[in-house]
Amino acid sequence: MIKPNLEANIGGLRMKNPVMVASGTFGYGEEYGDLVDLNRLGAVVVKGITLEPKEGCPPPRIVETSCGMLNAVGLENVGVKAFIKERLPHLRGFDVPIIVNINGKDAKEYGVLAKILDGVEGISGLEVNISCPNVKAGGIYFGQDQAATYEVVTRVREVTNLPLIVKLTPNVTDITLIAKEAARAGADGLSLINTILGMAIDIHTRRPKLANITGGLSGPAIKPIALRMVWQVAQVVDLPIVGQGGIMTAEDAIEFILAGAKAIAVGTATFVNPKASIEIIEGIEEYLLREGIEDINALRM
Amino acid sequence: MIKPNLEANIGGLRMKNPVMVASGTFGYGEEYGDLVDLNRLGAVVVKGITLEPKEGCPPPRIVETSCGMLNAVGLENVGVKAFIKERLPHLRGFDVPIIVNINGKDAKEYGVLAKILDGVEGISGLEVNISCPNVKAGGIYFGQDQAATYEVVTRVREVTNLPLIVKLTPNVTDITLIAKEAARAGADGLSLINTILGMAIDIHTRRPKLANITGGLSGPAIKPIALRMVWQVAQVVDLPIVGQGGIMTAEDAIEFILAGAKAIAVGTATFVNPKASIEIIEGIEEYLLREGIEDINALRM
Amino acid sequence: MILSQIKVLDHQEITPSYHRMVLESPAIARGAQPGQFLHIRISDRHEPFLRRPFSIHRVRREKEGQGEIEILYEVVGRGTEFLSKRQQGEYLDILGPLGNGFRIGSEGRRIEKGALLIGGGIGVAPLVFLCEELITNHQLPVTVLLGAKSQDNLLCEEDFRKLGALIKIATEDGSCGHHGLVTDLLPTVSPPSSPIYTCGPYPMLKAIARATQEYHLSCQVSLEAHMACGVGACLGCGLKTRQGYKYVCKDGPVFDACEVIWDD
Amino acid sequence: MILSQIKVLDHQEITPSYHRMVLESPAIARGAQPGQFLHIRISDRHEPFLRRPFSIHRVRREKEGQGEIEILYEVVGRGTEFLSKRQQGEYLDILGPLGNGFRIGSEGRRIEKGALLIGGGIGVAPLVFLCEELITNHQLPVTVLLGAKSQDNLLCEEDFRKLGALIKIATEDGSCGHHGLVTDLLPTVSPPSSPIYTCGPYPMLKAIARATQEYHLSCQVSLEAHMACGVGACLGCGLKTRQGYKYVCKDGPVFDACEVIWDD
Ligand SMILES: Cc1cc2nc3c(=O)[nH]c(=O)nc-3n(C[C@H](O)[C@H](O)[C@H](O)COP(=O)(O)OP(=O)(O)OC[C@H]3O[C@@H](n4cnc5c(N)ncnc54)[C@H](O)[C@@H]3O)c2cc1C
Ligand SMILES: Cc1cc2nc3c(=O)[nH]c(=O)nc-3n(C[C@H](O)[C@H](O)[C@H](O)COP(=O)(O)OP(=O)(O)OC[C@H]3O[C@@H](n4cnc5c(N)ncnc54)[C@H](O)[C@@H]3O)c2cc1C
Ligand SMILES: Cc1cc2nc3c(=O)[nH]c(=O)nc-3n(C[C@H](O)[C@H](O)[C@H](O)COP(=O)(O)O)c2cc1C
Ligand SMILES: Cc1cc2nc3c(=O)[nH]c(=O)nc-3n(C[C@H](O)[C@H](O)[C@H](O)COP(=O)(O)O)c2cc1C
Ligand code: FES
Ligand code: FES
Repeated sequence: MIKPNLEANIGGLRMKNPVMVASGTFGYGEEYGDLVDLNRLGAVVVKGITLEPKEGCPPPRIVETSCGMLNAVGLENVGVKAFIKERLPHLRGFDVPIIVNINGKDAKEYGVLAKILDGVEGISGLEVNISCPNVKAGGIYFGQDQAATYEVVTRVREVTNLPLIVKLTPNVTDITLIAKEAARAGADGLSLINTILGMAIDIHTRRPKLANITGGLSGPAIKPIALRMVWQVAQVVDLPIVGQGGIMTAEDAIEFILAGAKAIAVGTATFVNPKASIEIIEGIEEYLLREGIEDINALRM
Repeated sequence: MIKPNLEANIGGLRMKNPVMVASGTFGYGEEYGDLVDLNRLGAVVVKGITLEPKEGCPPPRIVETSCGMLNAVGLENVGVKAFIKERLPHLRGFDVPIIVNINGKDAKEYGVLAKILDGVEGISGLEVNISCPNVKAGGIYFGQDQAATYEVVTRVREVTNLPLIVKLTPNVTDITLIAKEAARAGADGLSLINTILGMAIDIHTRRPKLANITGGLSGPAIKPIALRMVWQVAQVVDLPIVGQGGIMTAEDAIEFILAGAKAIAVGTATFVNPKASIEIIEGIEEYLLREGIEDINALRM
Repeated sequence: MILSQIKVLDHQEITPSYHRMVLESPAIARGAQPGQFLHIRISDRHEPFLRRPFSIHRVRREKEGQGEIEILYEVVGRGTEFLSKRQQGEYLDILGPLGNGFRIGSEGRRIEKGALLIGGGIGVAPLVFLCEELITNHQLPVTVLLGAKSQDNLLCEEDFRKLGALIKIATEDGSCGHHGLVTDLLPTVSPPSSPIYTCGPYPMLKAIARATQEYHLSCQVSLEAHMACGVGACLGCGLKTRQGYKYVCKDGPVFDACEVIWDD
Repeated sequence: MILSQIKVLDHQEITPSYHRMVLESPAIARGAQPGQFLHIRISDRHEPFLRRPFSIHRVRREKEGQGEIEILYEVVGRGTEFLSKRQQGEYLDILGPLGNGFRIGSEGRRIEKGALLIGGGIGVAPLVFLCEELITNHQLPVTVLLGAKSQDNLLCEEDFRKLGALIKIATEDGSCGHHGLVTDLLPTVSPPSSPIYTCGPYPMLKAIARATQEYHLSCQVSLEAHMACGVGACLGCGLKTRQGYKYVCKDGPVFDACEVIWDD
């Protein structure tokens, strides 16, 4: 049988396969350089970027939990200027779409960031993160409120023609309402889910295990929740979805695609198995071959 | 050293220790009869009861997930009359408070149920479940809406002086807002969290693994989320909290107490280890002894 | 119903997918009935999370105070894979015996003519215990129809033979016995009116249920369902029956074929 | 940085809490520097979930194409407990060598007078590899201060002795050597100006850092932090330094004591 077609298209962003690496779990694409051939990936989403460099949360920043982990990194990053100057050149050396995850303090700042990045060589798309649980100003607030979501996405949409993926938070009563606002404001795609707010306490010191008290839960523990939200959104919004949350294996990835995702992102799995993303690409291909499906876009529940 | 005091008081409901068994995970107290001495428990919360007998969801009703499980039992139960006639007599034989978990189709029905149960011998308290994710009418809707929460709790409060524990759903943007409404309407305590809505898909049949499509996620996977919510609510509402969600061991239970819970409920853990609740009581006592804490109510973060 | 740490006395790989495990438990051996099952905790950590149900395959209770039980299982997923790595001398956390087993001479009627056992694939597991009970304790002639994909997947032929049962075999690829489904053998059995006891894949059970209903034969099926508690507390293993939902773990796993509402 | 399935050649329990594991990896043995670490996947299932970091304790690279590495670890929780059950002949999924190790003769300056190694508890693990490097490859005299709770927790004394180091011991309960903390021994060392290399519990490292800062001594500390990726991708192991956050996994685990901003 012929090789199945794995190509995916997220609002104009074309990928050789539907497997991205998720923001914040793959650094700026250099860290796993020896182990993961970037050219094989569908896309690389870089660590969240802000306008100014950001220090992030004090340590401890991570805690292991049952089938998952909490992180409170707090969007530590070098800032957009240093990113373009120091990190992007390395990424330009690869034949893989680079998606920049942007984070603003307010809607205006999202717009400023998008404008700075628009037209910069080597950037294929923007992921508008309205869902980081570890920053106080901005961050989670936007993605929990329909109007704020609409405003942020509108601001970004006004200044760029880059494919725009809006990253939603699961910490909401009804994610479809937020998804609809993002769509109405001109998003080209949706990314879900970001981490779920969680906490852990050390019973010996009787203090929270994270300096930030709470952090974002990721990993296989959250997969059933992520899958449900992708399915819910896919029922009502007609935008391509990048499914994520606890994907460890090709089977997990296929569940998300069956739930309605057009692409998926591998996050925490990479920490446990640096080659997870590559193995997932291979596993999806094998599955399609085995099931006799010629095009991944035909895979439906 | 003297034995530490484990007694807990949830809005007038006095327990010899803070460890309950959670609704829906301990049947009507008979199923684990041979293995768990009910007299040792802090309280027994029975399976959710409705006014009329309820058939529940078609099978498959449960799926294992990473460090957890999904269930879509759909509140199957014998109805309040059969409960009082057929199930309660057995429970009266024990020296343990019995808490009845009630579920209505609308606010009025919650009131009717509470009235039927008020004054029935052998019932020590009511847990008002406004959070079941597996029933369409009623169920989750109430606990996701502030006004509906207020209305349901008010109706129940009007007709009974039994200690009233309101069980909240985690499937909300801000659980403290719902908690505050429950408090305002006269709740004596809060129970959190119920299960988180999730989903699983069989990649071979390409169908959801649950007949109901979605189900409630429970078990250690959700513990960090539950703990965070208990902590959030404890910061702003002055009602005793029954913490639950993924408690498997005494350490987990102590985390919830440190986060601000006055009591805890053991749910899914019982399926994995029928003696979990008893071992947790013993483990809490050992911890207090080791740490030199004489009264569990003095245990604070 | 006993919950205890039970020692693995022996663990044999029959083929890479089929394993036989011998467990030391006088208490369970004493009380166990054919058709009942054990609920086994696979890991002391949180993954695989839930217990796994396995039929009691055989019981040895020779001397007072001694007793062994056996399970026969197929590696089909993560839990059984993990189980297959447990070694002789290790301990397993086991809850059992659980459920209601096969009723011999149901409704007070004695079986006179003998019994017909039909096992498909790994479904033979509980039938060996049942066969022993029927032949050794009830002195009944037993006919066993064994079905499998191929000769390699044919289980327990020797065990049934040693017990003195009459055996007929069907394989889907024809590598042994009749070329076809085990249900094809039904009309070849005499007397055709023996009560039937069966366990195997759902479609097989359904086909047998349909056939026996037509001929008004007594038929007991051992069913499977995903389980959490195993004792009737979670209501997770609901089964549609003519009397409403019943629970595979508590009311079953053995049901009268005619009370089950079979899925399409 | 290599990711591979590595064979356990030997696994010894030194005491019930301390274990030594020998791993076969010519590639890692070839490239490893003292102070670097391995990031070990504990389970192929999802629990324990994250990898666990362990210092390279010793390296053997006798013949071309051969090579062994050792770790020395203490069982402190679920991950190390699970690791302690792995048996000779099994394979472990290992990422390494990771991080920046100890700098010998830092900033181009040669060490002339020798080196002072200070290990507390399990913190001796990386110091054995370092000691061997200093003595065998750099022909430097090495003094080792070893601290432990009690004689039972005293590790690697023999190893250091065989390498030819001068050893001084302190135990908190006085069961061996000086009765007190290992830091009490600092003033007894001569020459007092040797560069210091240390690993052990945080309070010990902090006390040493403070002491050496006062006397302007060169001091390198090997630090710990909870890690997810181990390669600088997650930013989870952030450490406050005078140059802003650095990462224990990528910039460390060895840092100059004077650049670290020590917690209270
Ligand atoms: C009463 C009863 C008796 C059984 N007796 C035997 C026996 O003697 N020998 C044998 O090999 N198998 C038997 N089974 C089936 C056995 O329980 C499953 O094969 C096993 O649980 C699969 O676990 P896994 O982790 O390997 O598979 P996975 O598919 O990874 O399991 C995932 C989840 O699905 C459940 N599950 C998967 N398949 C089944 C199934 N067929 N029935 C129930 N739950 C399932 C598991 O328990 C687990 O919760 C019996 C099942 C029941 C209900
Ligand atoms: C660079 C480095 C080198 C190390 N070298 C050694 C060594 O050679 N020998 C040795 O015995 N130990 C060493 N440790 C500590 C070792 O990593 C921990 O003891 C181990 O991770 C504990 O795992 P656990 O599951 O048993 O404990 P748990 O407390 O159950 O672990 C829970 C989580 O906390 C993390 N954690 C717990 N303690 C530590 C710790 N001290 N440092 C970092 N993370 C921790 C675990 O990695 C895990 O993610 C080193 C740590 C680091 C960072
Ligand atoms: C350590 C860490 C850092 C993260 N940083 C970001 C970030 O900067 N921006 C963002 O949008 N998401 C961030 N995420 C969220 C992930 O991109 C992903 O959406 C989430 O972890 C769920 O997927 P997973 O369970 O596969 O990890 C981060 C996650 C982790 C674990
Ligand atoms: C099978 C099952 C049935 C449940 N039924 C009910 C119910 O009837 N009423 C209710 O309020 N909660 C019900 N719950 C929720 C539990 O009481 C508990 O709040 C939840 O499972 C979280 O705790 P856990 O992770 O310890 O199980 C049920 C949970 C499970 C797993
Ligand atoms: S498995 Fe819980 S009721 Fe049957
Ligand atoms: S552990 Fe990920 S950056 Fe250090």
